[in-house]
Amino acid sequence: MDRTLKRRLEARLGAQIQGPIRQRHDQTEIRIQPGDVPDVLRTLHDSVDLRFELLADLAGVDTGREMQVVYHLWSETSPDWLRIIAEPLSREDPRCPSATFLWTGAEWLEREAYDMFGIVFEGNRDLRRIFMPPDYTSFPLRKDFLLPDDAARSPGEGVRNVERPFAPAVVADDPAAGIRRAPAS
Amino acid sequence: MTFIPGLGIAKGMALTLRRFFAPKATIQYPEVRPDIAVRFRGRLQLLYDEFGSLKCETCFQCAQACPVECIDMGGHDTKDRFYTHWGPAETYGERREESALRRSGRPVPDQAFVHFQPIDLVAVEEILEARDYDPGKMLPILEEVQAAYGYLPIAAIKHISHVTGAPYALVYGTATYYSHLSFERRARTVAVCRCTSCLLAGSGRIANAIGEGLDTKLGGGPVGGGPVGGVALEQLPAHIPGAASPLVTLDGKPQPDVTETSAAVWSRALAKKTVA
Amino acid sequence: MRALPATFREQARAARAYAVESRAFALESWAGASLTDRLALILVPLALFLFVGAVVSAVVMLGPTIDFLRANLPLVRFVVAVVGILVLTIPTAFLLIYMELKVIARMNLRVGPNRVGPWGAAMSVVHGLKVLAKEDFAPTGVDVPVFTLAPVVTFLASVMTLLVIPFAPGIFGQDFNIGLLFFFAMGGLSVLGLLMGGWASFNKYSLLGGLRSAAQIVSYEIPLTISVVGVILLAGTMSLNHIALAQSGSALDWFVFKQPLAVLIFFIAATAEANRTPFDLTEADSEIVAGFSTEYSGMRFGFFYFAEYVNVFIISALITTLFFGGWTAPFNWPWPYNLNWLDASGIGAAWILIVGLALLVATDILGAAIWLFRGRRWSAPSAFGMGFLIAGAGVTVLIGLACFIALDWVQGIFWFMVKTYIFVFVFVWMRGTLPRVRVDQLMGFAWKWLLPASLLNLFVTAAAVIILNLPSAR
Amino acid sequence: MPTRPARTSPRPKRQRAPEQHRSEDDPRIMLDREVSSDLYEPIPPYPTRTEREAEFYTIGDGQMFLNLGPQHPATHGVLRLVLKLSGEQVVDVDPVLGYLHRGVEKICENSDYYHVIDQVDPLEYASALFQEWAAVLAFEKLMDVEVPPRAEYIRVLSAELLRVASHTLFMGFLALDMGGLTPILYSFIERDEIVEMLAALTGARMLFNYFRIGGVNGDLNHEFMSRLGDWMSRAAKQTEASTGLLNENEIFVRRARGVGVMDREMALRFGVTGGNLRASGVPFDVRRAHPYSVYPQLDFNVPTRLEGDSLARYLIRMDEVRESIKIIDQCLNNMPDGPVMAKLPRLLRPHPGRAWGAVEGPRGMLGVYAISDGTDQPFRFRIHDPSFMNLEVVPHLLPGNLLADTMAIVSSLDPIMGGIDK
Repeated sequence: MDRTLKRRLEARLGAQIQGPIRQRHDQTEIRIQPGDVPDVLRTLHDSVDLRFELLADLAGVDTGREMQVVYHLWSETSPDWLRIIAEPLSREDPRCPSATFLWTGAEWLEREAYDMFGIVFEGNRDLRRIFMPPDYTSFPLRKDFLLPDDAARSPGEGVRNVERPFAPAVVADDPAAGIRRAPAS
Repeated sequence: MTFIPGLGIAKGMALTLRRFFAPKATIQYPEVRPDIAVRFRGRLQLLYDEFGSLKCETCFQCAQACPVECIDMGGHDTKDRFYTHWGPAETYGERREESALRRSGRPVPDQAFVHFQPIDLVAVEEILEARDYDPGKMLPILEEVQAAYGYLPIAAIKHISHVTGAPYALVYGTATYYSHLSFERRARTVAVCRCTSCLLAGSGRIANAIGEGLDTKLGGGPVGGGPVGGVALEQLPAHIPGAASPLVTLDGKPQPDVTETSAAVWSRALAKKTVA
Repeated sequence: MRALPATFREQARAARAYAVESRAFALESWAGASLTDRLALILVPLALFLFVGAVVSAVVMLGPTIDFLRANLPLVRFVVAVVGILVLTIPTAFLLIYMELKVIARMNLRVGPNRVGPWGAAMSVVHGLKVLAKEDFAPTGVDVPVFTLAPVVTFLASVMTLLVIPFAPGIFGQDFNIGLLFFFAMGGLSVLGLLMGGWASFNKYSLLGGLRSAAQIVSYEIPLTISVVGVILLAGTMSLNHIALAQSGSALDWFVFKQPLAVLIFFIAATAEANRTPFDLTEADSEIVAGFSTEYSGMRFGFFYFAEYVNVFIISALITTLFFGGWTAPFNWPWPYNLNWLDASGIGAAWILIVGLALLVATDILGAAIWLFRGRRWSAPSAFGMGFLIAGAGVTVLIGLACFIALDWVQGIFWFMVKTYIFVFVFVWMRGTLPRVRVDQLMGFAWKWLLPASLLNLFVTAAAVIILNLPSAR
Repeated sequence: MPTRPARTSPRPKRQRAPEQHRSEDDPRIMLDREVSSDLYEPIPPYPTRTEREAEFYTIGDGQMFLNLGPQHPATHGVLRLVLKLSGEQVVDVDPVLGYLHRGVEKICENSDYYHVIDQVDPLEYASALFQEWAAVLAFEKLMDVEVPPRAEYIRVLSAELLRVASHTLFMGFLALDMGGLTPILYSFIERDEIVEMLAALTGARMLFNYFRIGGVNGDLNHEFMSRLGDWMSRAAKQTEASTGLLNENEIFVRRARGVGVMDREMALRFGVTGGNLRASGVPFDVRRAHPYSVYPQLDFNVPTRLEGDSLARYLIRMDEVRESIKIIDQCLNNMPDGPVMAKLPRLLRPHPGRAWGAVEGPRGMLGVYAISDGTDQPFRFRIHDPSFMNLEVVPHLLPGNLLADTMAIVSSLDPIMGGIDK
């Protein structure tokens, strides 16, 4: 846990940070509005006392309520990984500014996030599916995407928890009822 | 990178020429077996105990734990009672063509229970309906099924696991864990009371007659056996209060007016019915 | 459920019935015949026909035929040479393929083919049979006539170059006085085949491969040719046979010592000419899948394959002939001298009797010895069989040795093959060791280094010839 | 009872299969006249989706498309590179991924924490332990597990062994893509020793499933230690001998030097990690930047180079092999005693939270971002694979180079398709 990093972050972008700065193990976590992504990333990358030069990872997350885009950054100025969670993105039409203006490498990461979650990154000039075939329609890593049971009608059915058929725990008429949700935190 | 052109190449050539005469790394497989590490998990093998019988009890624990479903077992269980099977459809032969059909999108004949004595599953369905297919209530479900059929048909267990989504291993384990659940029909017991009043009423002769009929004797084990079960002739520990003498019970139910002759006929009929 | 006969006995009876039935079948219908029956039905009449025909023609045509052949010997010689060379290529290719498999395997610390035949020696033969058995297939969209002709052109180009190579004194296809020129002309022809194959295959990889080979071979022709001119100056002739003769004597008379630079240039350029590693850009499998032969399969591919290995042999043979004395022995050899007592004309047919008797006697002695001393474990027939084998081998070796001493062409072939296969081994060795160069590096090397070096070599040689006033200058 | 039915009817006449190709009615077959006419399938066969794609697939004159892969002798795994060539020169590249996509992340989100470990194994199939390590590390952060030191040392030991194996394999494949037949065999021989050794330790040759949350699956055993000692006695010498084929070979050096140059800024901009980043002069090594195991207690240095070309990437990995051998030696010297597994409940239900665990794999930083929702299955399991980023640079490195250099560059970046396609 790097206290100085926390202080520096508060000093630099206190305005954009939503909620408290969480620190655990060797990770520092801030939450920002999707709209602020370009400014925040630019600040983190350019300002001399932060210099987060390496985009370690860019991940989409579907919490069941809304979408998130999670950035992990590395800087030689701090022993911590910096995690930036851009939320909330609506599950109907998730849109987020692209990070390619800073890290060209984010292009494929954003393509993957788009392929898996349908998150549209504005400013990414090559935002197409990367793993799934071009005529594929749905977004596999969303929480309302349920795995088909390949071994249907066999005694093995339902044995592999991967293939456990989806049974709505609550009333069936609410389509979103069965979606696994992350606890709000 | 050296300054003399071609020196590096020459060195490389020298190396290959040296290796040309070096001992070879190839293992001539069928003749020479590579020494495989003791811990190597690569081969699945069934262990035998010192009496040369399989240690595997078909408990399915390994198959259930295997993440990639590579373990599959079929055949008869350790007591050679019935055909058991577990694993994804693709992994065992008699389902392969079915799964191929399924992949090709054609209608698939449901042969799920072809290996077991087919039973009428209506009762099971009703029981499960009542318990709304809840794998949590497995024990009561099994008990009711046993009550309905008199024993637990393996097909019923398959069906339960199939529709509740509970692992077959779990259902099977539950069924084998509790002693009052059994996979065979219980042997029927004929009990003869030997209390004084009954002996006076001639239960001794009746017992002998029944013994002849079932060709066993008092306290002898069940006759016949096998899946159909047999008949055991026992001595009733105590006279059931209020029952008429001589008292003869079949599975605990007192039989009305038994005489020596009728007992002989009745027992012969009973033996024929159960054993055959 | 299949309806199975109930008992084994029934099955056996049914099987026997079926066997009898099918045997009866073979005699009346072709479909029911077993393979052996069919072979017999085909071969026996054929053999009969051929035999009768041969006897009749021998009786009738023998005299005129001999007269005719005697009348025009050069023609006969040419035909024999062509046939011989065409027949020679196949085992040569097989041998080289097996050699490559085995040598590279050993350099990779592998064992290589060792299942088919002794030490896997039949491997390449099996390969050849497999290739023969494959479907003769032309993919959709290819230019079929060109596609079909390309392998033939390549193969023939490389085979025809064999015509001028002197294997031994008197053992060569034709002794042109422009032999070397003919060689380069024919060698240059092979690129045409590669180009045709690459272009006709309707495949971009093939196209790239074909064009690469064209560029490469065309640009390596030049240093290759120029580097040889020095040898021509020294030998004063372009007939390979005479070039070999010019180097007769001891190993010090070989041109390798008079033309060291030329040897180097020629070797490199020849490697590129034969598309061998490190210049095998035309079938660079990690870049363009198999180059010009990507779309080829079956015997068409086989022809390309054969041509490649025959090329290796030819290049090695040429290096041997030009720079390493060809079929001449590496040191002053007292032989051949005429062994009168071996001369067949001297003792006539007795000679054959002697050999046969020697064989018999040796067999008996050896067989008896084996049977006695190896104990009862060997039955008499097997012991004597073994004895026959050993004796036969011994006699063969003796005859071979006698021939080697007595006949100069046997010597010649021996030395020629030894030298040639040393170079073949070097080629294989390089393939086992070196990575592949890039296209631009290849071209740059050819034009920037090899060409000036070969020109330099030419000028120096010419100057030396003039100044030292060597015989070939007059 | 295996009984063959005796044939009672005469043998049926052999039916000749109907002629398949060149048939008018078979829709699968393209006839010659169709080929010669303008019936070519458009490239790509679907409307272009982005401006970049449209720009790539509009072809200038003198240019042609070339499909390198998915089945090609030199593509590692099933990678498909659509090359736009003019002559032999590469104008533009469009990598097409997804032939190996298995949805491992989804599978992991649907399987419990124990099973995740063996689901992630086949991602980095050339060095599976590192992927396991990343997952295990994230989970341990998630549920605050204290790993016993002996387990940590065993992890480092086995992982560094595997790093050596992976780098040796890399060397062989680089040489193979440049046309050398022999080094790949030497690499495989050496790798096989290591892998057999690890089989003695972990029980598997490739997909180990050895690391556990809170430790490792089994303690060191005698067979492993004897094999390891046998190998260590000649490891360095053997490596030198094998690299002797390439390091000084003019042809190899000339082909690798100055090819696919990636400078510091470019490398950082593309998020390239591992040896490729260090070859461009950035000393980023997770083992030093974010010490995650007993690495702080080990003495090794992070080799860096400034050229950033294929040769530098190759030499960096050869240096790393030496460093790894040093690390293995230290691990053997100060291997502590004690248990190899922490005490853990049979059913893992970590508290809701998020954790990011990253390890330094042979190809760079392997990261795992795990979210727990309090159940026995990770709510979100994000796998960050270095090969993915390494491959992303390829379209920017290739243009201007020759077709022959394509494979040299790609394999010098050392991508593993199993990790890329997840």
